[in-house]
Formats: sequence, structure tokens, C-alpha cells
Amino acid sequence: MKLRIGVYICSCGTNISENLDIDELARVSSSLDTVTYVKVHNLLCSEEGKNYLAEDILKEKPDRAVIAACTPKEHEKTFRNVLQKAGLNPYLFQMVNIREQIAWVTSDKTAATDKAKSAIRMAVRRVALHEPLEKKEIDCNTDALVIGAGPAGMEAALLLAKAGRKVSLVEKNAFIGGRVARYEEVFPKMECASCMLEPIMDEILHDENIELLSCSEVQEVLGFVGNFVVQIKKNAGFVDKDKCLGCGACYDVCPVKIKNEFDYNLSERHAIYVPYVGALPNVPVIDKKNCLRFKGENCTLCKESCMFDAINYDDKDELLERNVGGIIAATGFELFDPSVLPQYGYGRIPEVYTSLEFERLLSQTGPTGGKLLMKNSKEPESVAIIHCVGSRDKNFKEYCSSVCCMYALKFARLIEKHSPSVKVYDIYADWCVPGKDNQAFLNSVREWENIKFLHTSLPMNAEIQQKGDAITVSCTDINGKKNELSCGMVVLCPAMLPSKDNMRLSELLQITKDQDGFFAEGHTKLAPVSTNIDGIYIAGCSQGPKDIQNSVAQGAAAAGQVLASLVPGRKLELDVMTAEIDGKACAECMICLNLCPYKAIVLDREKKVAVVNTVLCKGCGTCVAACPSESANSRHFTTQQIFAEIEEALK
Amino acid sequence: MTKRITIDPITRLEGHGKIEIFLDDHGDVEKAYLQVPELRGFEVFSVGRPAEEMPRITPKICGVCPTTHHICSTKALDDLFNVEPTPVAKKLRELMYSAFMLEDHMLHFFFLGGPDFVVGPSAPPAERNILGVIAKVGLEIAGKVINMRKECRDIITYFGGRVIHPVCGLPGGISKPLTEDMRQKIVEVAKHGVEFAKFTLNIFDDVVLKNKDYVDLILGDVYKHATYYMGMVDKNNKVNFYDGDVRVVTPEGKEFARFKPKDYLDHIAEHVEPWSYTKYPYLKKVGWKGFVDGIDSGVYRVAPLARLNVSDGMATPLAQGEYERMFETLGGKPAHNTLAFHWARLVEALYAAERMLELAQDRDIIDPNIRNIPTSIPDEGIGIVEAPRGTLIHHYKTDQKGIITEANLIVATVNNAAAICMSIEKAARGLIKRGKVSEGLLNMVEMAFRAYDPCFACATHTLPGKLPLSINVRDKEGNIIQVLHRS
Amino acid sequence: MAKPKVAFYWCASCGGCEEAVVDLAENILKVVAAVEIVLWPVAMDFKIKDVEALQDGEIAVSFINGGIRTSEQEHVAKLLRKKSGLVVAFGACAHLGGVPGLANFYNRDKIFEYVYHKSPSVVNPEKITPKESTMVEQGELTLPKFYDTVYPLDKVIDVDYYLPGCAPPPDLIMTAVEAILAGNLPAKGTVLAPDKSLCDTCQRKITKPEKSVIKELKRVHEVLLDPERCFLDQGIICLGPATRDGCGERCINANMPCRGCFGPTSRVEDQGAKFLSALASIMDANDEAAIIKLTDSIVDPAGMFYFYSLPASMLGRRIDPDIE
Amino acid sequence: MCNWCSYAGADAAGSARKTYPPNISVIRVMCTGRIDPQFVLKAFQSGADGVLILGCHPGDCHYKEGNYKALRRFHLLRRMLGQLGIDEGRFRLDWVSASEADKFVATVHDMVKTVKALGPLHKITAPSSLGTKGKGSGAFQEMGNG
Repeated sequence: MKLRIGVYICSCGTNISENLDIDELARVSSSLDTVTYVKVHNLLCSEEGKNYLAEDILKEKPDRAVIAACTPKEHEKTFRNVLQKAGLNPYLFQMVNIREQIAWVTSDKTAATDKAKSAIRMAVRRVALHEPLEKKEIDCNTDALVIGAGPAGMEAALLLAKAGRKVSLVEKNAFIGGRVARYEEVFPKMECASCMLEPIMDEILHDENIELLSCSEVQEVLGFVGNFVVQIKKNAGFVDKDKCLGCGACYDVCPVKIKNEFDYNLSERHAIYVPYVGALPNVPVIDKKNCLRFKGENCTLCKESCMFDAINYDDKDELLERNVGGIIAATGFELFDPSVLPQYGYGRIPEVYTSLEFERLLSQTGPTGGKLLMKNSKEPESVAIIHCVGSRDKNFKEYCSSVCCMYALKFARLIEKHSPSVKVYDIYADWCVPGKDNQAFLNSVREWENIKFLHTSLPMNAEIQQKGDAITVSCTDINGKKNELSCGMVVLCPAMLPSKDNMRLSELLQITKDQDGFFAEGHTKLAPVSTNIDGIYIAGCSQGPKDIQNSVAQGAAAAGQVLASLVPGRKLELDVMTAEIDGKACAECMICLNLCPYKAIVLDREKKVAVVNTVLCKGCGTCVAACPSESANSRHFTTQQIFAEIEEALK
Repeated sequence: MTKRITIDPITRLEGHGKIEIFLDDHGDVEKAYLQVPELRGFEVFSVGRPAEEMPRITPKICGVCPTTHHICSTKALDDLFNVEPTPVAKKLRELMYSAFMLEDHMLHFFFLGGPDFVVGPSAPPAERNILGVIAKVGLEIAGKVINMRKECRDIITYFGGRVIHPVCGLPGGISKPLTEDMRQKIVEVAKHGVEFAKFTLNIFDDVVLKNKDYVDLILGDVYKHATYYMGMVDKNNKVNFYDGDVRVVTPEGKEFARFKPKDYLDHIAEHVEPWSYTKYPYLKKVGWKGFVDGIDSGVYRVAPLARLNVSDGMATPLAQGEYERMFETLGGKPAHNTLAFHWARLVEALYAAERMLELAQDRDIIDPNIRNIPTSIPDEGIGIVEAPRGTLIHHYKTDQKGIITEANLIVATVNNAAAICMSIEKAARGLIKRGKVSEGLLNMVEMAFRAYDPCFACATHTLPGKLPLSINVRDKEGNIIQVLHRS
Repeated sequence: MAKPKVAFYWCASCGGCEEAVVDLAENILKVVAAVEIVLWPVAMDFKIKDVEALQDGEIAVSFINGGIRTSEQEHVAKLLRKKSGLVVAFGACAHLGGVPGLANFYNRDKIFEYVYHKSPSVVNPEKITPKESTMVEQGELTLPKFYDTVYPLDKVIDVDYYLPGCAPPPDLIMTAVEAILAGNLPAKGTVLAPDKSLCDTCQRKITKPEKSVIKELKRVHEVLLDPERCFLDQGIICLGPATRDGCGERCINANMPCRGCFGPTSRVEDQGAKFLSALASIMDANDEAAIIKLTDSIVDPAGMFYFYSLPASMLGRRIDPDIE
Repeated sequence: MCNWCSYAGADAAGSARKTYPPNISVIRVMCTGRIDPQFVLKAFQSGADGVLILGCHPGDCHYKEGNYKALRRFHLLRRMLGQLGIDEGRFRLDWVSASEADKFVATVHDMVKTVKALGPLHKITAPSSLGTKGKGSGAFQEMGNG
């Protein structure tokens, strides 16, 4: 039976009618034998217009509707909603852009009218082939997984918890707080880092919506937004956190003494230990590699020393499974290894430190209890700080690590505070101190008489040599003047790199990385915490170098994304204009599998066909165009629909 | 009153070769024309194609002898890419090719050409077909024929993937090695082949040579043409289908030329007539003198009898014996008796079977080293093989990337095109007197035509051999005044 | 009751399709017993005028192989259409135009000029070219008209069914014939073969990696061909993914890649374009120079992708101002 | 044209009232990655004198990589069309972002100019007895993400 196809022409006030003969257009359109009726309205998108449209649809009961008006990018959604309310499936409708792409761009009115006629004919041909599409919805889990308990991860976890979401916070270390836990003070206001962190970490530990999994790593992630299944490996710590009070009795008795990696091997620890005083959770762990017991000796000193029987040598690694709807990756950063650049002497000259090592030297909880001392326990006469080590250098890392200038100034300020007599040489190429407060901080540090700034050019040309007890730093400044500085200590500011876990996680989560290995954001400007995979978000330095406040902001943003996309009781609405693969037609040639940027096509080895996961599919149609047996089909952009348009356009 | 006779293999409309005979005012034959109303232009559309695809393109010239074109094209590629096939690859190609020659010759003798003799030229036409043969020799033998054909075609399928248009040929080798158990199967098939070829020669003895009428027919003048002959021979001047030099002998049997494939253009030229889509090859050094025979006419003949005429014998013992016996009976070499093509064909079938056996019994033939990869830049290549229906020439030129820039093909049957016209005209002259067109003309002309086993799929589009004929006798205005029609 | 009348006819074909029928061996006798053959030029002696004498539609089914290249092929095809209830396009040439359809890159003049004038073995000083009509001293000799273009059968007459393949494999022929005799036929226009692509049954599929990417393309003569591994994965052009299943991987069994003789699946209109799209999509290159390097390594895209199907493709032939 | 960049770019040209020749018709797809070479052939078969594909700039694809797939197909298809007698100038791919109204207009003008210079594409017709294939008046298709 013949379809009832209704055509509505909007003159858009005079926007369209002044350069298009609407009556002629209506006359010709209604003369098409495929068209049942044509109606003209002067402003369909107005409230009045929408009501008119709704009523007329109810009255005329067309099988298909064509609306010739403005660009679909403006009002396609508007009209779809109207049609739906009026009981016509919103996809049995085609919009014709006679404003932006005809009336407004064609100088001659007759030509414009002719072009519009053809455009309407195309739409009428096409719409006849449209199929009603029903929105699909699936239940979704609104809980979240947060990977990394640094500032970004903790912020995200806390916000989600506050909103009542269950959060699994996975941290590979025994402690939380990330790198910041190592800092004494933070720029630009020189607040005490631990005082700043402590309350947040405390909340994390005590919020019943947050399950903190320290000493843990994500092993496997399956599923998709709203329906992820995560496998987490929790390494045995051998100390029951519920029984332990953190009194510390156990580690004093431990006979083993080894380097403490938390202090970058500048201090020592026992085989049962907390990495630093005040680490949270304040529960020691046994380091299996070095514990005598696990080396076969029958030592039970720690167990004996514990009055709460918290130590359990039989503790085992566990594999935990968690179901979550969203995932936030905040795996932080590490530093470029300066020994790659021999001229800095790092690793060769004892008194050359990286910035993180130096943070520990300045920390109350660090190896020297916060005193600025060289390895020979003497205070240095002078300290040189060198910026841009391995960064802003095409041969290594081209980007600016964005925080070095500020922490270099912070170091100067701390030295001034603790050892005012020590001279500081700050060797820099440019100042990167954007945003509020930072320039002021630079200015105030400049006022200290003991600091000397040495302006050099990129790449950093500083050369460091051990001369007797002293170290000579030779570098040429921007005016070509050679400088020879004799120092007790040198602090390098190496480039910030994504943590090694990024590589592993990007494969587990199937999210893309940028050329430097940082997680790639969905859109540089508009989607800075999204990824190529729905339901997976990124925050903090795993996305790129940034300071604490920006990391926290991203953590909050990522939490907001999860909260907005996964709402309890609300189903996940799936895109209807997706691809589909006909299982009876697909021959499993596998051409399409690798083409999908969203990993939405999987192979059903049993049925021997490729299958589209419509939850993940975004409907770009790339696989459909590529399918050599045309077994794939784009809903609402089928090959036949497009053929019809093309043929009609050329009639 | 001048008459025109149109002999149309199944009417003009189906266009698979048409014979026009014009009579003079006395009603005697003035002139006969064989027209070929079809052309496909492979030589032209090969241009632009990658050379290595030619062995998959050119077989489509003919679905009856695709293996011939495939192997010939592959050999042209060896030359083009300047790469020597590995020893085993050569053997495998020749093995496959021998299986094909045996199968094709048998097909012709029993299904197509044979009926003339086995059932007999004078038998009613309705019986002169494969069913007639079966009736005469018995179902059991017919079964053998079908089975022999199938066994050979299975061998071609093993290598070529498909027997109709095989695909295995590559410059410097072949795409698939031979397994030991397949080798053993092939040995068995080859043994059947030898027995079966001998058996077929016996049938030929019994039903043909023991029958004086037939022998007279074979030796009779109506079917004689003293022409040049062309065929490929090995270094000992023995018949070879797969490789060797091309040898040409004069109507007296003297060696006229012996040339390498690459020199074919010095020896062969093609003449064009406006009334036929096929071309008429002739010996360049003698020249085109029209559709006439004799030492001064460049017209030459190819295919079984021609091959035996140019050679000094067969490379296998049993075939050699039959070779000698044949020329003895025909009164020496060269034999000009067109109908003797049938006999020569059986001698060749025996050779093909024997050669197949030799190759299959060579245990080195399962060596997996079947490819040499070409390394030099391609430029020009020529390949020649002996097709069941005569000498086949593929000649390609390419650019440096190996894209065909020019292709020239001289197809087996075409070599005989001029001779076929002459044989038909001669048969007609012998049988049409004073405008009287006897029933016998139909069979006799048909026999002349079929002796060559013309594969017009190659030159035109008909299948070889048995072409139902009708003769329309027309007056000057072309009105049909008499229809002779076999049904 | 009278046996159904059947006709076999060849147009611009090579005879391979007739051989395929003969290769049915004993089955052919079954068929012959069940039907009355009214036209089969290769094997039997019937005349076109006998066919002309039949009632329209009197022939139950005509199997026509070969493409249409001359006026007389066209004439007979149309005659058989008129006289037949069903017409089956038999084999790749009738179905798609076939390899001879590659002639559509050229035209009659180009073909004649080379074949009769330029060919190195031709000696033709007067530039004689075959003509549709020639006056010889005895009278007129005529030849059929040779078209510029090769057409698949369905561009000339209405076709009911297609038997694909060069040549169609015996099992498909038998199934088709039996279906026709039994009268249980699929929808008109159906290609009588499976409607999936060749990969479905290809033994080499198991070796194909899920992430198939083309880093470099090779030509068959340039490398040793791995007898187990997927050809595309070896960088060898294989039309299997864009080609209908049902041939039994004949070429692949001979360790040579598919060239598409079965044509595309029912959903695809242009086999070459579809294969092109698939191949280009999995090329491992994003920057223009790298893409061009890869695409240029395909020396004859049109010839390869339309190996059998140029006349049945959307454009059908090379667009050429010199043709009728 | 792809829906996200180029179609929006064309709209932007409209909003800015920039005029261009009327003999183009637009086929909108969500992404240039959806463009099946069959669409291009269908256009030429139906009588188009030129086909223009417009999509997001490399790296800006709304679907990440669709435009790269389009670029790969374009280069191979353009070579094949060359073999089929269709001049390079009749088939073009370019990148137009949502903000590049001027580039859109310039590209259309340029394309129309090129195709006009080449003249109408010779239409394929069969011998009269076979009826004719290929219809069409000079118009050209524009496709892609827009």
C-alpha cells in the first residue's frame, strides 16, 4: 500500500521565503506522486509552530514526514521530539536544509528554488526507506573504580563517596597520598603538605563508601560503560589492619635493615615497616623479598613483639572481583632519569639529586629530619638548582613539565627558611609561572639576597664535575658569558613522565595514549578528562604534567563525569543510529574488527560472526563502508537510503 | 545461373564459423570461404594488466584447452621475468600438460572425430555421434573413456585447482608441490593411459585400417594438401609438446627452418581478410599467395600430423613404433593426408601417456623446491607450446613494473585457418559437379573440417569438432532453392 | 506428461561452461533423461529456426553462458528470452561479463586497430579491417556487428536466475537443475549459491589475525606463497572477502588467491568498489605520503578488483568519448 | 559531507550569507568513514560530473579515525577511477572544519570551476537496441562528514 508522506515547508519568517519561491516549491512538491500532502508554515520551530506540527501530525497521520527548514543541526532534535509526542516514530522523518545550504547561499532565486525542489525530492525518496528506530536502554551499575590514591584519585573517590557511590580505590603502594606525601611544603603559599593531606587521607580511610585497596593492582577489565567487571590483585601485607594499632613495636625489633625506596634509598628501613612516620594507612607491611622468615629462617620477632596478634605470616595474595559502572585512572607521574644526560653527573656524583630526592632531604620525616645536609652530614655552602633537565628539548621531551619553576622557587624558599646562610644558584632558561599568586611568589623569592639567578638558553648547557669535595657547575648564560659555580649540592629538575603503569593500563582499559605516553583526552579542549572509551575517565599527571590544584580539579571533573553519566535508577540510553551486523550474512572475514575506534566490534567465535556492541558503537559507519560483503548496516544511514538520495539528486 | 551455398554450422545467427561456397555458371565450385564471425580482443585488453596475471587471463580464451594457454602463458613469463624454473617445476608442468594432452586427444577421438571412422562415414548421421560409438564399441569401453578423461582431469585439478582454467602457473615455477601419495596415484593413471592408448590404436586398426574404403578415403586425393608443416621438437628432433625449438619442413619434407620461440616473428606472418574476424598465418619467408598449397605458398599446417611430419620420431618407445608404422602405411614422410590427423593424434596420445609415466616414476618429482623468485626487471617474453590443435604462441612486452604494454597471441587453430578453408573448398570441388549438391557433401566437408579438430573457441568461439551442418543452396538473389539438412 | 523443454546456448564465452556441463559425467545422463533438449549447439543438431517455430514461453528454461558482444548474440539471447519461461545466466561471463569483459577498458576501434594493423605478426599494408559487409567478386559476405562494449546477460534481457563461477562447479549446477525440475525455486533474480563471502568456508581463516592490517602489498610472483596463511595477511590481494562463497576454494586449494569469479554477495552492487573499500580501510597508513605509497603498490586496481565483473560494475566500462 | 565539521562549515557559510554555485547537492553522512566507494560510483553512474568529499581535518574526526579511512579509500579509488576514464579533477577530497566557511565556499567554487573546465562527463550508452544506461544532467555530489 502507498505510504502517506507529508511535507512541511517552513518559510522561517522571511529568512527562507525572501530568496526562495515557497509557493512554487509547495506546488511542485505536492505534484510528486509520492507525496501525500504539503503544508507551509512561517515558523515551525516556534511554540505555536511546534503545536501546529503536533496537531497536524495527529490529524493527518502520515507514515513519513519531511520538513524543509533550517539546518538539521539546529532543529532536527526539536522536530523529532514533536513527532514522537504526536505518535510518529522520530526516525520516520527527514529534514531538508533549505535555509543555510540553499536560500542563504544561492544568489539567484529561481536557481535556489530549483535546488530546493531537488533537495525535497531527495528527502522524499529517502524517507520512504526509513525504518522506525526504538531507543534502547540498559541497566547500569553506578559504582566506580578509581586507580591511584594521589591527590587526583583521592578527590575523585571522595566526591563519588559523598554522592553515595561505592568506590573501590586501588593503590599499588602500601600508603596513600601519592607523591605529595613526600613533600614538606607546597607552593605558592608554602603550606605544610602533610597538614594539607592528612584530613583528606583520613576521610578516605573512614568513609564507608570507599573501599581502599592498597598494595593492589588492576589485573583485568571487561565489559563497557555501566557494566565493567574488574579483577584486582591485592598483595599480602601479613598485618591485619583491623587488629593493628600502628604502635610500631614490630619494626623496631626487626633485625633486617635495607634501603628505604620511599626516601629514594637515602634512608634505611626494616623488613616490616611503614615507609615514613605518619604514613596512612598506619599499618606496617612485611616486605617478603627481604624478610628472613620468607628467606627460610625461622624468625618470628615481629609476631612476638605484637601485643595485638595482628601479624599473620599465612596471609595470602587475593584476587578480588568488583563490578563498577565507571573507571577513573589517576596513576600519576615519575621523573625522567637524568643519568641519561652524563653532563649532569647524576648517579656518578653523590651530591647531585633529583627534585624528588631533594623533597625528602627537606622533609621533617625524611632521612635528615628536614635538615639540609650533604652525605658527609655537613651543610653545603651553596646549592645549584637546574631547570628543564630533559624537558623542552626535542631530543628528549619536547613539552614543558609546568611545575619545575615553581618547585625550584619553593626549594629556594625552604633553604632560605632552614639554612639562611646557604647560597642558591637557580639556573633557568625561561620562567613558567602562570596563574594567580605564582608571579608574586617568584618576585618575593627574588628579594632574597642569597639567591643568584642564572639565565641560560635551551637546551640547558650546564656541565657538572666533581672537583675534590666541591662540585663545579659550568654553564654559559644567555649573553654568552661563561660561569663556573662551585657548589656543595646540585638539584636537577627532570621532565615529568607518565608513570610506567600508563602503558599497562592503556592496554587493560583499551584507552589511547599520546606520543609521550600520557593518557589521551577525548578532546583537548572540550573533553579533557574523557577517553576514547565511554565510562573511562582520566585525571592528574597520568593525563599530562600539572600541579596539585589542577590534578585535584581533574579528579573532581572525572568524578562529575561519572556522576552525570551514571545515575542510580536511570537506565543508560543507547545511541540508536548504530551499526549492526547480519549474523546470517557475515562470513567472519574480520576486515571490520580492527577499524572500530571504540572496540565495539567483537568476534563471536562460536557463531563465527562479528558482532556490534551497540552500547559502545557511536554510529560512524566506518565498518559498514568497509564490509566487503555488505553484511554490516548503518541504522538511519543505510546504503539503500544514500543510494536513493544520490540517484534523486541527479535526476 | 550462379548459385551460392551457405554451410552454416548451426545457422549464421549462432556465428561459430560459417562456410560460403560460390558456384560458377556451370554450377561448379568457384570459391569457398570459411568465415569466423567472432573476436574478443584478448591481445588488447591484456594491456595494462600485471604480467603475472596473464596465466589466469589467457586461459579464458578457451575453456576446452585452458591448460594449454595457462602453460604457454607461464612459459612466456619465465622468459619475460628472465627466470629459470626449478627442475622439479618444469617436470610438474610437463606432467600436468601431458595429462591434458592425453585427455584432450582421447576426447576428440571418441566423442568428436572418432564417429566418422568408428561408426563410419556412410552411416546415417543420427548414429554418427558418441552414442553411435558406444553402440559400436560397447558401453564398457565408453565407461573406460569417461573414466580415463576423469582421471586425467583430476590430475590437472590437483595442480591447477580447477580443470577449467587452472591457476597454478608462476614465473620460475608452480604454486603447489606434488605429494608422494598423489605421485603414486598418477603412476597408476599413467599406466592405464598407456594401456588405453594402445587399446585405442587397436580399435583404429580394426575398424579403420582393416577397412579398404576407409584407407582409400584417407589416402584419396580429396583430402590431400601438399603444404608446409610446423611443430615443436626437442634437441633430437623428437616431438615435444612442452618445450624445444620450432621446426618447419617443406612439402617435400626438407627442413625449411628451425627456430627458437623468440625468433617466431622472423618466420610467421598473419594475413587479414575483410570477410572474417580471424587472421590467416603464413610463412613470412615464402609469402602469402592466397588460399593455395604447394611449395610457393606460405600456407602451412600444424597439429598432430604436422608435428609428426616435422619430427624425426617420438621420444618414447611404444609411440616411436606406432610412428614408424603410420608413415609406412601412408607411404612415407611428410604425409599430406588430412584425414591422417586422426591417426597421428592417437600416436601422440600414446606418447603423452608414456611421458606421463616417465615423469611420475621419477621420485625427484616430489621435491618441494617448486619456485625460483624472479629478480631481474621484466621487459619482453615469448612462450611456445604445442597445443592439441597446433603450435601456440604467447608474446608479451611490459614496462619495468611488469605491466603488459603489448601482447600478441597466435593461437593453435588459427595456424590452420587457411588450410581448413582450402580443405573445405577442395572437398566441395570434388563433390559438387554441375550444380548438383549430393547428400554426401555434408559429411565429406564436415570430415575435412573436423580432421583439424578446429578449436574455434580459440580462434572464434565454437567448440572443437562435431559441428551439426546444414547446407543452403541459394540462387543468385540468395533465395534458398534447396536445403540439405541433417537431423 | 511431456518433458520440460530445455535450451543451452553460448554467447561470448570460451566453451568452459559447456565443458562444465559435460563434466557432470553420469549426472548429465539423468538430466538428459528428464528433459527434452531443444537447443544445444555443442552437442546436438538443432537450428535456431526450430526455436523460432516454438510458442513464446514454450521452452521451460534456457541456460545461456557468455557475455554479449555481437549483434547476433544479442539477437539469439532476445529470441530465447521470448521463447523461455525461465532464463538462467550460466557462468561468470553471463553473470558478470567475465574476464573477456576486461575488453571494456577499450573499444572496437582500439581492438581492431591492434589486432588487424598493429600486431607485430600482421602484414597488412592496405590496412584491411573486417567489415560487416564485404563484396567479393562472387557476391556479398556478411559478419555480425561487433559492439564497443561487452554486456552481462541481464543488461540485454531479463534474467531469472544466475549460476555463478568460471566455470560453475558441478554440484551447484546439479542443485540448480534439480531445483528447477522440482519447481521449488527461490525469489527471481537469485544467484544460485551461498550468500556469504568466501572467507566463510576458507580453511585459511583460522590463520587470520583479528587485527588484520596491510603494511605492504606483494604480487604473487614476488614471494613464496605460504600454503596455510590467509593471503591478505600475507599482503597478497585476494578477493575472497568480497566474493560469494560456493566454489569450494578451488584457486586457494592450488595455493593461489581468489580473483572473484563468483561475483559479490546479493547485498553488494559493485564488487570492485567494495573490495577496494575493505582493502584500503585496513591499510596501515594515516599520512598522505604513506597512503599513496601503499595504494601505488597496487599496480592495476581496476583490473584486479574487476577481474571478472567490469561489465556488471556500476560504470560497466571505461568512460570513453569515442564509443557509441 | 560529514555531519560534524564540514556540514557545519557549510551551515556557517550560510549563516554568513556567502553565495556559491547552486549546482551542487549535498549528501550528509555522520562521518566520512561511512562513505562507501559505491556512493561515489553511484553518483558518476547517475550522471554526476564531479564528486567532492569533505570531512574533518586529520586528527579532528568526531569519531577519531573515520577521516583517515576515507583518505585511504579516496586515494585508491581515485586511481581506479582514472583507469575507468574519470579525470582526477572530477573526484576530490578536502578537509573543512565547522569554522571554515570561507574554505568551504572556496572549495566549492574551485571544484565547480575545475569540473566546468573538464566539461560534462561522457555518458555511457549501450547500442540503441540494448536501451541506454546512465542518465543525468551535470550536477555534482558532495559527500562526507557534513
